[in-house]
Amino acid sequence: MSLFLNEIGNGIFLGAFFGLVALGYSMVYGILRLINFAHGDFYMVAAFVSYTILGAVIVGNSHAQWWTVAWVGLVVMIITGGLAMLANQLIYRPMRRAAILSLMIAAIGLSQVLENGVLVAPQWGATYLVYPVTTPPSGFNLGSNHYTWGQLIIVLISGLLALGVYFLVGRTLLGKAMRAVSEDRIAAVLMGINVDLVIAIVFFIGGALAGAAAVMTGVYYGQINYLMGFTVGLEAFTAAVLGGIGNIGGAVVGGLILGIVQSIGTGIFGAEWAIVVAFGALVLMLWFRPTGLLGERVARRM
Amino acid sequence: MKALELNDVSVFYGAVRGVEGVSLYVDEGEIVALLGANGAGKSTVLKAVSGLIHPRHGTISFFGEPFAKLSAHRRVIGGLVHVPEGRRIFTTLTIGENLELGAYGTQRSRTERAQRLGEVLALFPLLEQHFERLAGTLSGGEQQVLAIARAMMSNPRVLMIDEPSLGLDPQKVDIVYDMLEEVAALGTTVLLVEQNVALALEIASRAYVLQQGSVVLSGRSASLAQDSRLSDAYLGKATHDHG
Amino acid sequence: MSNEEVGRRATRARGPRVARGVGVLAATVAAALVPQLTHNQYYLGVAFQAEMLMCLALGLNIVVGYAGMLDLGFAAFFAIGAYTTGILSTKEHWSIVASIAPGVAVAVVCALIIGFPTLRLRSDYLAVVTLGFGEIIQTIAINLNQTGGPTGIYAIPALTIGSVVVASNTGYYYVFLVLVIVFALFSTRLRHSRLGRAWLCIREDEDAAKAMGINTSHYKLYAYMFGAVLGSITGSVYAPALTAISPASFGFSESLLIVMAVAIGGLGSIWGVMFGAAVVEIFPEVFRQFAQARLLVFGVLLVVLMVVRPRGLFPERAFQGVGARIRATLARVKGQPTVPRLDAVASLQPTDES
Amino acid sequence: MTAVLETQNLSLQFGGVNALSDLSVPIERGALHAIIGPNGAGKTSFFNCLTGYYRPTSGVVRFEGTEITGLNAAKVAALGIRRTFQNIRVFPKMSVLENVLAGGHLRATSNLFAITFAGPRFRHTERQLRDEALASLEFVGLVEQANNLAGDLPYGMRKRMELARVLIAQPVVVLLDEPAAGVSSVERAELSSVIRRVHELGTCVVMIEHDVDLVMEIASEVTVLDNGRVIASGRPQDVRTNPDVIRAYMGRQRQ
Amino acid sequence: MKKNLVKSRVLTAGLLVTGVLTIAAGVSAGGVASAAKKLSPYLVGVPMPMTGAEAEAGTQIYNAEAMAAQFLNHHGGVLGHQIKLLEQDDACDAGTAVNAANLLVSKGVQAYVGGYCSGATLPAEPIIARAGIPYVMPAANSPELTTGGYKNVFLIDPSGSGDGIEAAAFFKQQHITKVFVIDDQSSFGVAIAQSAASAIKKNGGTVVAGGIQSIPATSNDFSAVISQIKSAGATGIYWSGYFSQAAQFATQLNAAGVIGPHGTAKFVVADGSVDATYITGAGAAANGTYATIAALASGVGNVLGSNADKAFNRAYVKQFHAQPGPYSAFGYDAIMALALAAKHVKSIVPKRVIAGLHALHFVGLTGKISFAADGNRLGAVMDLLEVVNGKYTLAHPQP
Repeated sequence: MSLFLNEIGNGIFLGAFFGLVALGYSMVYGILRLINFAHGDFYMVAAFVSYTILGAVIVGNSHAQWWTVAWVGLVVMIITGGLAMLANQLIYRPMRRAAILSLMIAAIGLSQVLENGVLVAPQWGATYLVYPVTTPPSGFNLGSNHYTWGQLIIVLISGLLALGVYFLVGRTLLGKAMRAVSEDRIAAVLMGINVDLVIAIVFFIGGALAGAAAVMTGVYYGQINYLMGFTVGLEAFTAAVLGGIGNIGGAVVGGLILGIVQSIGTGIFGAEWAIVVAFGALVLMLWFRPTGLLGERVARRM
Repeated sequence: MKALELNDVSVFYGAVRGVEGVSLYVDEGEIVALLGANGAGKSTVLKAVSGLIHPRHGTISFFGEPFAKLSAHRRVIGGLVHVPEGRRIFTTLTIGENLELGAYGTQRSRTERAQRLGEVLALFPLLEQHFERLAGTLSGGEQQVLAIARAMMSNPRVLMIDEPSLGLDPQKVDIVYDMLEEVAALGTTVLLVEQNVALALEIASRAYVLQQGSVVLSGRSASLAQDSRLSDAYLGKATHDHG
Repeated sequence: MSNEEVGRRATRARGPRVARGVGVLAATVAAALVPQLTHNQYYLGVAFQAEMLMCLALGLNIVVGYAGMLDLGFAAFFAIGAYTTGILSTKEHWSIVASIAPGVAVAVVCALIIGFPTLRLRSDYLAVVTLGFGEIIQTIAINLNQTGGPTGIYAIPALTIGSVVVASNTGYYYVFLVLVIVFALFSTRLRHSRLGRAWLCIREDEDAAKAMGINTSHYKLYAYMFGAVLGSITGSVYAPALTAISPASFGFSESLLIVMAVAIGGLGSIWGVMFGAAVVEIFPEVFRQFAQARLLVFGVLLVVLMVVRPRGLFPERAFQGVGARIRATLARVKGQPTVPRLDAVASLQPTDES
Repeated sequence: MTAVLETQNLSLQFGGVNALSDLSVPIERGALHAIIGPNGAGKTSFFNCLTGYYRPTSGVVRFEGTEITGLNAAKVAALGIRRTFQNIRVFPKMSVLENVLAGGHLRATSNLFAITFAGPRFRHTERQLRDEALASLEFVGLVEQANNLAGDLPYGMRKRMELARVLIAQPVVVLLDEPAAGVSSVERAELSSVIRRVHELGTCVVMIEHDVDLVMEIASEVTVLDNGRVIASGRPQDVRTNPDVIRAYMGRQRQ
Repeated sequence: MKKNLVKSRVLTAGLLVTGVLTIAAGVSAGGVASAAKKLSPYLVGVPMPMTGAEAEAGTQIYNAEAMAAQFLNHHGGVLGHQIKLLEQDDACDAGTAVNAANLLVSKGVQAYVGGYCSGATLPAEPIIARAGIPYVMPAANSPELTTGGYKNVFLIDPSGSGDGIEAAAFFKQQHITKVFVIDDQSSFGVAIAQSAASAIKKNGGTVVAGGIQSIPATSNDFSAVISQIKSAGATGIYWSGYFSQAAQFATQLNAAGVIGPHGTAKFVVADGSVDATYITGAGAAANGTYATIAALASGVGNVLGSNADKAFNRAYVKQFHAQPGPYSAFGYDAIMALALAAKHVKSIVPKRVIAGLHALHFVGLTGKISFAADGNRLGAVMDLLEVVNGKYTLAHPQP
C-alpha cells in the first residue's frame, strides 16, 4: 500500500512535467487541429538555450541563487515562445489551407530540423550535457518517500502556470477569442478578431510553457540531450489526448493521470512495461469516453 | 452618402470565375437586396466586401474610403459586419460569450462592452433568458437571431447578411425580418443576400439581381417585383443546367 | 444521349485503358531492367529497401489514404510479419514462404484487437491509440526472450522459392518488385470495388456513409486488416532480406516514415504513394554526403515540400483535375458560358491573408 | 392502407431536455408524407430516430410490422429506408458517379476473390450497377456531371445528386430532410417534379419541409410537430386551416 | 594476487605512449617509406551511428578511430599505404546499416571497422563476410555477434559477462544479498544484467523485485524505480546501462536517501557508465558509487590518471574539444589492431589481414589484445572502481 502511495507521489511530480508540455500541445491542437510534433523539440531547444545562457551567467557556481534561474527561466520562456511563433509564421501560417496531415508532416520535418540542428551545432551536439544548476537534495519525507524542496517548487510552478493559462483561456476576452478561432476561423475574422495574431499568441504561450518545463527539467534532472524532446513530446501528446485534446484542464489532468499510471505501472510490472501500462490505460479510458476525460460533450448535430 | 460602393469588381477562384464586373452601391441607412440563383455569386460579393477574399480587380469603398488592402478583421473594426451564410455562431461558447466576441476589437473597455450588451439584449430579449447556455444548444431560428445580435454588438455602420431565411420556419422568418427592419430603423445600413425574392423585395428599397457572376438587373423593389425579367434571370440559369 | 454513350464517357475519366496499361507495363519493364544497368550492391540495396517502403506505404494507404484513419503505429504490423518469420525460420526451421501465413494471421488478429476499441474514436484519438499500439509492439519485442530482446533475431535464412534461393540484393530487388506490383494492383482493384468506395465514403463523411447502408465499423476493420496483411507480408520478406531484425527498426520513427511516404506522394493515389516511398527512402541516402547533417537537410526539404505542395506531389485525381481545368479553359475560349464552380473552391477560400 | 413505417410512443431526451415526446406517427404505404413544424420542433430528431442515427429513449419504431428500434444506421439503410440530409452530405472528393455507386453499395455483392481478380462476374455486376447509377443520374438530370467531383457541383445539383444516390438503392421509403431549402424558385419546380416522379414509382416519400406551398402542392399527408409533439395531422388542406398550426407555425404570409 | 595484476597493468599503461609510437614506427617501417605517396590508400569503412539516439557514442568512437588513423598516417601509414577512413551513418538501424555496408563495400573498402548497436551490426555481418574483408568491432559486444560462424569478425570490447560477474563478486564480498539489477533495454545492457543476475544467484544472493528490471534508455525519471528499490529493501543496486542515465539514477537515489550520506545501499554501474560525465552529472551523489569495467578500458584512463590514457585523453580533448567516451579507446585500438595485423602479415590484402588478426598479440590502450578463434577478445580482466572525491580510483573494498 505504501508503495502505491509513493508511486502516486512520484506520478504527480512526473505528471507536472507532462502536463506543462501537454498544455502547449493541446492549445496548438485546439486552434489548428494540428498535432505539432515539433512541440517536444521546442522544449528540447529551450533546454539547450537555457544551458548556454546559464553557463554564461553562472561561472563555476553550481548552486546559483534561485533568482538567477528564475530570470534566465523567464528569458528562455520568451525565447522559446518566440521560436514557436516563428515556426508558425514560417511554416504553419503559409499552410493554413492545407490538409491536417500535410501540416503534421511539416511538423515532423521541423522536428527533424530542430533535433538535427542541435546535433550539428558546434557547442551542443549529441553529447549529454550536464546542466549548470541543480536542485539540492534536501527536502522532506512523506510516507516513506523523500521529496526535495526543488520537486515541490517545480510542482507549484507548474500548477501556477497551468492555472494562469486556464484563467487566460477561460476568462479573458483574448481567451474567448482563442476559443472562437479554434471553432471557426472565418467567423472569428468576421468578429474583428485578428486570427493570425491570436494563433501566434497561442504558439507563443505553448512555446513559453515548454521553455519553463525545459528549465525545470534541466534543474531537476541535471542533464539534457538533443533527443529529450521526442519522448516527452510523445508522452505529452498522449497526456493531452487522455485529458481530452484541446481542453486546457484536460491537458493538466491528463498529464497527472499519465504520470501516476506510469509510476504505478512501474511499481507493479516494472519500468520496462510502463509504456504498455500507460497506453493500455489510455485505450481503456477512450473505450468509455471516446473524446477523452474532459473532452467536449456537445451533442452532435446532424 | 454612399455607405458602400463596388466598382467593376471581379473575383476569380483560380481559373474559375466567381463574379465579374460587378458594380453596385448602398446608400447610408438603406436596405439593399442582392438576389440571384444558387451559384450566381451573391455570397462572393459579400466575401469580397468583407475581405474574406480579394478581388482580382475593381474597387470597393466604404463611406468614400477605398479599402483595398485592409484586412478583414480591420474592416469589422471599421464598422462593416458580415453575417455569413450558415450563421457560424460559436457553438461551444455560451450565448453571452458569443455576444461578447461580437464586440471584439470595437469596444475596448469592459464598461463599454457591458453597456452595449445591455442595449443589444434589450433589442433581442430572447437571448437574455439563455445567456449562459451553450450556443450550440439553440435551435436554428434562435441561432439566426443570435448571429444578428452578435453582429449588432459592434454597433456596425453597415450590416451584410447572407440568406437569413435559410432553413427557418415561416414564423422565425417573420421574426428575423422584423428584426432586420428594426436594425435598419436604428440607422444601420443593410446589404441583404436572399434567395427568397418576394421576402427580400418586401423590406429592401432597392435590389440587384446577379446571374452567373454579373449584375443583370437592378432597380427599386417595387418596380422589380413586377418585372418579368426578374424571373427570366433565374430561368436563364436553369436552362443551362440541363445542357 | 444513350446510356452506353454516357458509360463510355464515364470510363474516359479513368484514362483510356490502353494508355494506362501501356504506362504500367512500361514502368514495370523499366523497373525490371534496373539490375541489368548496375551491379552496384549499394544501389540495389537501397532500391529494394525503397520497394519495401513502397509495399508498406501501399498498405498504410488503405488505412490512411482510403479509409481516412490516421495510423501512427503501422510499423507494428511490419514488425509482426518480420518477427513471426524471424522466429519461425530460426527457431522452428520453417521456410520463409511458409512463415508468411502465420505472420498474416497474427497481424490480422492484432488489427482486430486494435481496431475494435478505436472504432468510435475521432481521427486524432485514433492517431494516439495506434501510436500506442506501435510502442506496445516494440516494447514487447524488446522485453521478451522469444523475440531476442533488444538484439533481436539474427541469422535468418534466405528466402527460398521452390529451388531458387534468394540471397543477393538483386534477388530481393525482384522479389520486392513483384510484391510492389501485386500490392499496387490489389490496391487498385480494391479502390474500384465496393470496398474502396465504402472506405472513401467513410473518409469523406462517416454519417453519410451509414446512410448508404455501409456498416462503417466493419469497413474500418477491413481497412485495418488489409493494411495489416500488406504490412505483415512485407515484414516477412524483409526479415530474410536483412538477415537480422531488431526492435530499433520498428519504432515510432519507422511508422512516421511510412506516413510520410503516403503523405508526400499524395493520399490515396497509388502512383503518388509509391513515389513518396521512393523519396523517403532515397533522399536520406542521397544526403549521406552531408554526414551528420543529412537528416537536417532531409527535414528542411520535407518542410519546404509541404509548404510548397501541401497536397503531396501527386495527389489523388490530380490528372483529372488538370483535365477539368483544360476543359474549362477550352469552354471559355469557345465562348460558352461556364458555370462558376464556387463549391469547387470552398476549401480554398482564404481568410484574411493580405 | 397499412403503415409501412411507424412509430409508437417515441420519446427522445438530450440531457434532460425532451426533444421528442410520445410520438406516434404512422406512415402509410404509398404516401407522400410531409413533416412540418417550427425550427426546433424535433423534425430532424424524428428522422434520426427513424434512420438509426439516434436511439430513442423510449418507444418503438416499426418497419413493415417488424420492430427496428435501435438498429444502427447502416442496418436501417439496408432495409430500404434511405434518407438525405438537411445540410447536404455528398462525398466531395469522389466523382458524382461514384457517389451514386456508393448509394448502391449493398447491391454490389462481389466477394474479395472476385474483386481481386476482376472476374467476369465482378465485371458484370459492376457494369450493371454503373448502368443503374447512370440511369438514376439521368432521372434527376445530372448524367452530364457523372465524371465531375461531387465537391465541384453547385448546391442545387448536389441536392439532386443526393436524390440519385438514394434512388439507386431502390428504397422502400425515402426520407428527405428539407429538399427545397436554399433552392431557387426554378430549381424548386424541378425538384418537386422529381419528388413527385419518385413517388409515382411507388416509393413511399417522407419529407421535412418549410416551404408550405411545396408541401400543399405535392404531399398526400401532413404531420405537424411542435416541441416534439404532434399538434396536427391529416390532409394538407385540413392542416393548413388548423388554428393550432397557424398559431405555432404559419407566418404572416408576407408576400 | 589481483592487486598485483592491476598494478602491473597500470605499469604497462604507463609505457603505452611509447608503445604506441613503437607500433606505429614498426608499421610504417614495414612498407617502403619513400614510395608511400605512390601507394594506394588503405580504405577502411567505418559505419557508426552518427544520427539518432546513439549519435554521441558513435561520434566518440569515430573520433578516436580518426585519431589513430591520423597518428598512423603521420608515421607513414600502414605498410606505406595512407589509411583513409570512409565514415557512414548506420543510425543504429538495420536498414540504414545494410545500406551503409553495401555502399562501403561498393566503394571497395578493404576493412570494416565499426559497429555499436548489435541490431545494426548483425545484419551487416553477412554483407561484410561476403566481401571477404576483416570486420573489427570496437564496441559492439553482444554474444550473438560471434556465434554466426564468421571468420572475419573481431571484437575489441570483451563480452559483457565479465562486468556482471565482477559486480556479483563485489556484492558477495560486501555481504549484500538483496540486489536490484536494472538495465537500459539496450542489447549490451541486457547482456551484462543477465550475467550479473545469474552470478548473484550462483553466489547465493537474490535479485529482488522479481528479477531484472529494465528502463527505456529515453527515460530520465527513476522515482518509480526507486520506490520499488525501497519497498524491496535492496541494499545493492546494479545498473548496466549508459552513463547519462547512471548520473540521473545516482542523483535521484541520493536525493531519495537510498545511497549517499543518508543511505546504506551500494550503487554499482557497468562499464558503459564509466565516463567523466557520470561524475560531473551526478556531482556529489557519485561519491561512494562503484563501477565494474574491463581492465584498462578507456574511461579508466581518464580517471585513474595513468600516463598513456592521460596522453590519449589530452590528445582527444585537444583535437575535439570534448571528453572521450567510454568506448573511444576501443575505437583507437581497433584501428591499431588492423594496422598491426597488416604489418604482421606484411600485406593489406583483406584475406591476409584476417589471418594477421587471428595471430595478433599486442598491448593497446585497453590492455592486452588477442582474439579467440571465434573472434572474441581473449583474456579480458575486470576491475572495480570507486568514485572518491569526484575521481575514479581503483577500489579496495573492505568487507
